[in-house]
Formats: sequence, structure tokens, C-alpha cells
Amino acid sequence: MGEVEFLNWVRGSGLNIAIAVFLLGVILRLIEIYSLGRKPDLSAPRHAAGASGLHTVFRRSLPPPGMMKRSPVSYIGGYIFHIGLAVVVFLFAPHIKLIENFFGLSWPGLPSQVVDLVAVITLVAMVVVLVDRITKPVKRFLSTFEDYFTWTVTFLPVLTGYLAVKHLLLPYTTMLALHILSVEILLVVLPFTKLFHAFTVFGSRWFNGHLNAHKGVPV
Amino acid sequence: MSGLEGIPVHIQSAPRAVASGNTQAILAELETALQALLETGREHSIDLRSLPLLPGELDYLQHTLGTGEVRVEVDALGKSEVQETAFRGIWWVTHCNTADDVMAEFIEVSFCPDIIRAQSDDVRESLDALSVRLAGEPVSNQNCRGEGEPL
Amino acid sequence: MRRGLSVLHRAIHKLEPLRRIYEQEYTLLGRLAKMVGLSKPVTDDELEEWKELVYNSCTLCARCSLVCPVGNDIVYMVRKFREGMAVSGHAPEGLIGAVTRTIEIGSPMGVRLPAVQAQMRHVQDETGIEIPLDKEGAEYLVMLSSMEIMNFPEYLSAIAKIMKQAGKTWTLCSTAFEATNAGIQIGVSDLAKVIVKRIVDGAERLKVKTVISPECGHAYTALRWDGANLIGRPFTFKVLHILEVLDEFRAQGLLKTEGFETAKMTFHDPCQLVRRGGVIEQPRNLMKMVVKDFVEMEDPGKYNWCCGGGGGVSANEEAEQLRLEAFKIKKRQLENTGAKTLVTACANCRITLEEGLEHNQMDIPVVGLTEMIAEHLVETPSAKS
Amino acid sequence: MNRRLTVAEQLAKQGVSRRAFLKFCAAAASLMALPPGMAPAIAEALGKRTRPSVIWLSFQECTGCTESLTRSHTATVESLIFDMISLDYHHTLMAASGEAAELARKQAMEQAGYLVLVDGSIPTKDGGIYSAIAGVTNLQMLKETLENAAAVVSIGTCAAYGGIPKADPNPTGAKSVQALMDEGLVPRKPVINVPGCPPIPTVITGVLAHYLTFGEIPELDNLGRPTMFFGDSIHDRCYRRPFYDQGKFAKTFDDEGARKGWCLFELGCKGPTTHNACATTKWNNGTSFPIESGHGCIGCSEPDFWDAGSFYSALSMPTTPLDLAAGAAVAGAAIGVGVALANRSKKGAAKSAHQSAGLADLEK
Repeated sequence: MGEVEFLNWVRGSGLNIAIAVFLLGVILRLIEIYSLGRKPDLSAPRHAAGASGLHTVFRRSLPPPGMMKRSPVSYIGGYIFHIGLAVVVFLFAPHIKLIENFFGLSWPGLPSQVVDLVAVITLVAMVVVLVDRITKPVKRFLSTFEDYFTWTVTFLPVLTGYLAVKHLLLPYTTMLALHILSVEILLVVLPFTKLFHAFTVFGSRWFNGHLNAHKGVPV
Repeated sequence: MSGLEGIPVHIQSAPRAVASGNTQAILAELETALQALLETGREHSIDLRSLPLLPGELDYLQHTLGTGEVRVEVDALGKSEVQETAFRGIWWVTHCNTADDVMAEFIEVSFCPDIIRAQSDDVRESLDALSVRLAGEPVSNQNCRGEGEPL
Repeated sequence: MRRGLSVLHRAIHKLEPLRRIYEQEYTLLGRLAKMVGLSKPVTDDELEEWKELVYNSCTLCARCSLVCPVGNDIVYMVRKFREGMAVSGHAPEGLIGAVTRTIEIGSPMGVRLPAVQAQMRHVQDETGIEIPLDKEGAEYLVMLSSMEIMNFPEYLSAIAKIMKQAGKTWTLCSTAFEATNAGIQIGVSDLAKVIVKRIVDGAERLKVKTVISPECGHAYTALRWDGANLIGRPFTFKVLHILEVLDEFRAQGLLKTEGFETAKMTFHDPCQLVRRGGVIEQPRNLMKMVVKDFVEMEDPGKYNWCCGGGGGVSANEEAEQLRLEAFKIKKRQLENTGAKTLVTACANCRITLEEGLEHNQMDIPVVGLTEMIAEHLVETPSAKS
Repeated sequence: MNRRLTVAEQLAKQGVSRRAFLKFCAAAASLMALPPGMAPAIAEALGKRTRPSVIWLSFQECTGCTESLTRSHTATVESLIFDMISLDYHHTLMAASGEAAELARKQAMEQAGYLVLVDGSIPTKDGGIYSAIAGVTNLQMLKETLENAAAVVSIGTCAAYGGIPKADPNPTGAKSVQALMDEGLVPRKPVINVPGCPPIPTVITGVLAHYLTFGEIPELDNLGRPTMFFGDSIHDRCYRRPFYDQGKFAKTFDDEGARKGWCLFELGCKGPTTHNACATTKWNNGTSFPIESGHGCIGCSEPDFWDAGSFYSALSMPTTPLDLAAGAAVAGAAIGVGVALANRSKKGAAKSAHQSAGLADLEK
């Protein structure tokens, strides 16, 4: 298969399959998780300001007091690469075009030089958190194959995307195809690994906040 | 083909010369080439066809270089025009075919572009032809057509 | 098993077997993997290995649940995990003993009614205030923890004085005086239900409006938040922590104090009271009534660090090393405040803190907030008579 | 057949002066995308080279490539090059027809070392019966003709990569020259691919000029294309590239952005993945190229460009409709509900099987 045929495949059948697996997985997992349900709390509720599921959804996006100092790499590195991923995924014009194709929604993108810079920062942040994971005994102990695997499938789309735009290492067409392929791998893997937190994070924050709000604790 | 020039094409908003940086780069290249010509006598030429010029950039370049004192028209396999620019030693050379389509366009840096100079082979042949002429023999060389001679 | 805090003691790692059970039993891929024999079953040996992590190294303090960016309610899961651990025979001896004594005798420390009655007489003699027992229709049913009965009798006298000043009717209950619930700590809901049921029955028999949980964090959450869910219906009475009652009295002007403590003091928030209980502002209001030089620790309120003895750890001898290791955080917090006296509102915290301070040769007294308030009550003529 | 003249001799015979020859070489250098300083080297090489015999085979094609090459009737530098070669067979252009034409091909093939130009792809399905000339299938003719050829130039995307005849579903089993060689169906010879639909005329002649001048295959990329013309992508050489970098895109063909000449990426321009010389050589004697005229590149010089989705859908968009998505979503929901029910019954069973735990259970 030549590079253009490869590109055509990842833009055609490959994408079709990946999106299908992704949708199937996401819907299955969401039903599987949320259908387990929780029993209603029979204890008399207590109300407190700032205590609700929604409050917690937002509050957990900020580091609790003292935690930034305790694990700066996790927090700062984590912020940078999460925000960086969001910028690269949602504010790069070709990506917006793709989203528009799926959902009909469109918004202005950022200049490609800015996206390039953000991509580099994201890659660096991801490498830093990986090195931190490997060098800190606690984190290394807690890390499983899945952690390294999910890191890799998240890292590759950014890396290949950057290399493609910058015409590095391989011809653009091949790199673009590899980029799309890496995203497809990410899509297929996402629902069945810890990456699914992209979908459950707000749900679990909400549950946690909601359960504690019943006790009047703004967690 | 030649009809294309007849189509009135208006470039509404000619992008500025700095838009691609091409023109600045060309001017800088010419500066270096002029210096080299003075110091070592090395000639230089730039093929304008090989550059991805923005619409309007060629005009800008032409405008910037201006026109100088010498303008030579060569008639060899179609017309060629050699125009000295306001910067002496920098020549704008345009080669056309017999239908006046532009085949190639160069900016040359030299004391005198080669295309103007008579070539020694041609001179040698001319010498032979002239000698033959003086000896009263018929002309056989088509390169130097004598008046009234058949092609 | 005698070692310091290690990488093993990370909250999320404690749940590894539980995670696998969830995956194998309740997810499609896990079920499929189990069907074709690809998954690693959870074995008894493994659970035994995890005992240290699930019991010895967890005080159910819930700080992990508070700081997890993803919002995982880790302590909820540890609590669930203990359900399985306990009934499969992997609970620590100390806790089994405490539960057994609570179920069989009525109190984790083996305190029986006569001991309580002796304590009542002692307080009556000391304060001259009658301590009511089984008084039907009283507004408040006051619960105790065995720690208070055995180690901190001042608590009961403090209650007597405060109630008298506030002019409220109250009573103790002969069938339900012990508030602590070791069933929750060991993780057996069926047993926790038995213990809670005693209190519910007692409160309903005496037709009280409010049951007052003593200065014991786990007792409070067991009754206040788990109780109704354990018995499967809402309570017919209110449950309040003693500090909530005191703060209500304060707000209503029923709690009058005089004089101030001069020493620099700080307050240790019991986890079950703040993070797990929602009693956050009340102790601060009360502290300010009687303490001039009150300093907060770093990470006060819901962010506070555990004393190290919650979740049944104080009843578990195996966990002593870890508990003392964990106390280092408390020690650092305490030293940073420069406080001369440590105030708290949980008998279990109090014991753990005292032991920790003694182990570190720190000469800082630990005081119960209720008692401290009681010491500053405006002496009324009637109280003397 | 008398001795073949060198190119220089041929030109001299036509009355071309050295000065004109020099001009020709300068133009040829420009044409071949060589540095202007190479003109003397070209002159020297042309002094030695003889006119090679050329056989042009047209297979499954639309004659667009031939059109592209021949649409300029006037004498250009390209036509001079054709004067330099001996085009012995081209069934569209040659005067001879029928058996005489085929005879010309056979005669040209007698002297080894000729150059074969191919436009059009070659059908292979059902024995290649879908295209035949004079009763000979294209496959058979190519096989015969390549036998003693020095090299083959695949002109146009059909010959180079299969092109439109090979587009999905490829009913004739069309294949490119290179693919046939790779499968051993025709003799293996050096191949130069000059793709494009059609290729730029000056690129065709530039490649031929290079071969004729230097007698060797120019440097090729991994798709067999001469890097001197196909080395850069349209995107890299596009004058609208700065707008891409600034994130300024035309959204429709008549919006503000389109009028301002912004990047056409979102309108489906395939410039980033297309390698060709359009952006520099341009079309119609350097007049303009598609992007300059306001239309995105359709990627015609790349393999399978016809199957790369709509010409008007951006490169980042899928090439085929995502027809599995709806089914997958329904399947996901169905399986999810299935697992949910199974979980619920498992929980119910566990609940009803639950025996109240007592103290005895703690000691095991």
C-alpha cells in the first residue's frame, strides 16, 4: 500500500471502524457504569453553601490547598498537557473542520504557529509527567502497563501531528496518515481504558460532590 | 496561447512585496552577486520561473530595479530582450519563442550578458563564410544569411 | 508487616482487588475475560495480604476522596471493600474484638450499664446535678462513647452543667448509652445495623426529639449518616453532634461563658466531624467564645489531616507502627502553630493524639472542647444549689 | 538508417546559431528546473547526444495528456525538443494508420535503446480484453514494446498510478506500468513517473529534456517521480501558504476570505499531500495554476486521488461516509442495556442469597 492509499484508508474505512468502535464502547460503558445506580440516602440532609454535585465538578479542577506544593509536577504538568491537548484538538483549523463535518459546529481556530507551540509544550509536559512517573518510586509502583499504554496512545497523535505539520522525519502524506491512524487507535482504546475518564470525570466528581453535599460538606 | 495576454486581468489587491519575503530575498541575493562580480568577476543569474512569486511580486521587483541605459533585442529562435536595470550590472533578461510566449525569465548579474556577445564558434563560421564569399563561391552556411540568398 | 509508610500505602492501590472484582463481575470486557479465563481471580491469600492496606493503613479519613482530581470517592470504596474483607475473615483481631464486645456486651471497651451508673453517681456527687436515666419525653437523649465513660468522665459533668444552664430536659438511656459503632469500622453493615438499632429503639422508646452524639467522630457519622440507611427508613428524631447542640445554644443565647483561656490553642478537626460529618464552623464559633489566642492549623476544616487513629485503627494493635508514622504529619502541623494546648472534639482522636504526643515526648495537653466550654460556664446560683 | 545526428547537429542543421543554442540551453535549464548556471553543461551534453527513437503508447486514457502536451501549436522550446527526438509511433498524432502504423512501431522497436512513453493505465482483468489496439491488448503491446526499451516514462496519473480507470471499483482491473512490472507481467525497465491529470506540459518536456540531455534517469522520489518537479508539495510552494499559517481560511468560494485570497484548505485543497510543480511552473505558459484561480488543488498527481473523498472536503475530513456509526451506537446501547440487566440480576441474586452476617463470620 502506497502512502496515499494508506492515507485514503485511514480517512475512509479506518476512520469508519474507529468511530464505530468508539461510539459502541462509549455508549456501552456509560450505560454499564451508570446503570449500577446508587441507593437513595435516607438520612436527613444538611444544606451548606457551596456544597453540590455541580460545585464539585468545578472545584476539583483547581488544586486543593497545599497540594500544588506537594506534587507540583503532577499538577502543573497535568494542567499543561490537558489544556494543551484541548487547544491542539479543538483550536487547530483542520480539526475544527472535522468537528464541523460531524456536528455542524464550527468556531475560529488559532494560527498554526500558536498551535505548533502549544503542541511542543504539550509534548514536553507529557514527557515530564512520564519521567516523573518513572523516577518517583510511589508513582512507578502504582503504574501498570495500562498507564504506559494510555500515555503512549495519547502522546502519539500529538507527536505525529506535530511532525506532519512540520514536515519532519517522514513525508507529510505518510505522517498525516500515521497521525490519523494514531488518533484512530486512541479512539478505539479510549472507552476500554482509564482514558474513559474523559467521559466519566465529571460524572464521578458530581456523584462525589452530591453525596457529600447531602452531609453539608462542600468537597 | 498568445491570446492569453489579451485577456484583461486585474489584480485587485496586489499583496505587499513583503508578504512572502521573496522579493527581499532576491534583492539581497543580487547585492551579494554584485559584490562577487566586482571582486572575482563571477557572473550570476536567477531563474524567476523557479520562484513561487506572489501575484504582483514580479511587478514590484521590476519596479524596484527600474530601467537603465541599455536595452538590447536579440532575435534568435524568437525574440529575447535584455534590459539593463537602474542598477548597472544587473540585467533583466526575457527569452521568448517565435510566438512571443515567454519561455524563460532571468535576472543576470554580469558586465555584459552572454546572449549579447557573439559566440566564437559563430564568429569562426562567419569568418569562413565571409572568406568563401570573398572567393566568389556560393554561400552554403545558413547561419549567416546573405541578402537575397535562399534559405 | 512492621514497617513504615511505603509506596504500598497509596489510597488507590488499596482498592486493587476490589477494582478487579468490579471489573470481572460488572463490566462486559471483564465478564468476557473471566469467561475465557483471562482474568486473575481474587484469592483469600491476596485478601489476607491486603488486610494491612485496607485496615491498618486506612483510617477512613477521606482526605483522598477530597483531593482526587477525578472525583473518585475512594473512602467509599474502601468502606465497601471492608464489607467483603470482614465476612471473609480478613479483619484484624483488635477490631473483631471491639465488634464482638459491642454486640455481646454493649460497648467496644466492654463497658456495661453498672459502670455507666457508677459514673453517673460520681458526676452527681461532684456537680450536684441529677443525671437523668430513661426519662421519657426528654428533649435530648445524650449518648456516650466508652472512651468517655472510661477515660474522660469530665464529659458527662460538662453535659450536665451545660444542659442545666440552657434549661433543657435530657436523659441517658439504659439500653442505649454507647454511641460508637465498631460495625461500621470493621465494615459489616449487618452488625452495624444491630448497634444502631439499639439507639433507634432507645430514642423511640423514650420519645426524645433529638439524639446527641458524643465527642466521637465515628459515632456521629454512624448514627447521623449511616443510621437511617442501615435500618432502611428515615429516623423519627434528629441526630446532632454535641458541638452542633452547643453552637445552637450559643446562637440562642443559652450558652453563657465567662473568662478566657490564656494559652495559645489550636483545634484538631476530627475527620468524621468535618470532612465526613459537615460540622465545620461550629467548633470555631465555640473556640472563639473561650479562647483568646486561637490559631488555626494549616489545612484546617475539611482539609485537616487525620490524627491517625480513625477507622478502627486505634483498636487495632497491628496498626500501631503505621499510626505513629502517620502522626508525624499531625506533629508537624502542631509544631507549626506553636500552640500550647490542643483542643479537639472526638474522644478517639483525643486518645490517639495523647499517645502520639507522649511517644514524641511533646508536652502538650489535649482537651475536649465540650469540657473546656463547661469550665467557662457562667456559674448561676441554681447550679450551685 | 543513416547515423543519427546529435541534438546540437540537428539544431545547427536547422540554422540555429550558437547564440540561439545558448538561449535554448538557458530556457532548457529553466524548464528542467536546473540552476541557470547549468546551461553550459546542457550545451555540452546536447553536443554529444543523438536523437533517440521514441514510441508513445496510449492505453486506457482520455488523451488529455497528449492534449496537454500538444495544445500549444507554435514552436516552443518544447517543440524543439520534439524535433530533437524521433517520435516514431503515437497513434493519435501520427499520420499513418492501421497496419502501417503498427509497422512503424515494429520498425522502431528493431533498434534497441528506444524510449517508451505511456499514457493511460493498462486493464488486466479478463485477460486485459477491455482495451486493445489493432487486436492486441494493451498488456500484450506494453509487454512487447518494453522488451528492448531503454526506459519508460509513464505520462499522466493513469500510467503512473492507475488513475481514474483504477478508481474504485476498478471494473477493468486497471494497473499502472510500475505495478505491472512489480507483478512481473511486463519486463522490468527503469520507470520515470510524470503524474498529473494531465501533467503540466513543461514538466513532461522538462523530464524528457533531462533524459535526452543527460541520458540518464533523474533523481526520483519514492513514487518514481523526478524530484526536480515533484520534490515539494503544492502547499509548501503555494503563495497562499502564509494564510494557512495565520489560520485564515476561505469558507466558501465567494466569501470575504475567498476574495482576499485566503487559504483554500477548508474548501478541500489537497495541496498539503500533493507533490507537483503547479505552484512554481504554473499552467498556460506560466499564467496561473488552480489555487491562483481560486480553486483548491485536487491532488491529481498522487495515487488514488479519485478515491480521496470529495474534492471539496478538507483533508482532515473522512473520505467515506461513516456508515457504521449509527449501527455501532445502537449496538453499544443494546449491549449496554444487556450488561445492565445482567448486572442488575446479579445484584438481585446476591441480595437474596445474602445471609445476615454475624460475629461468627468474622473468624474464619
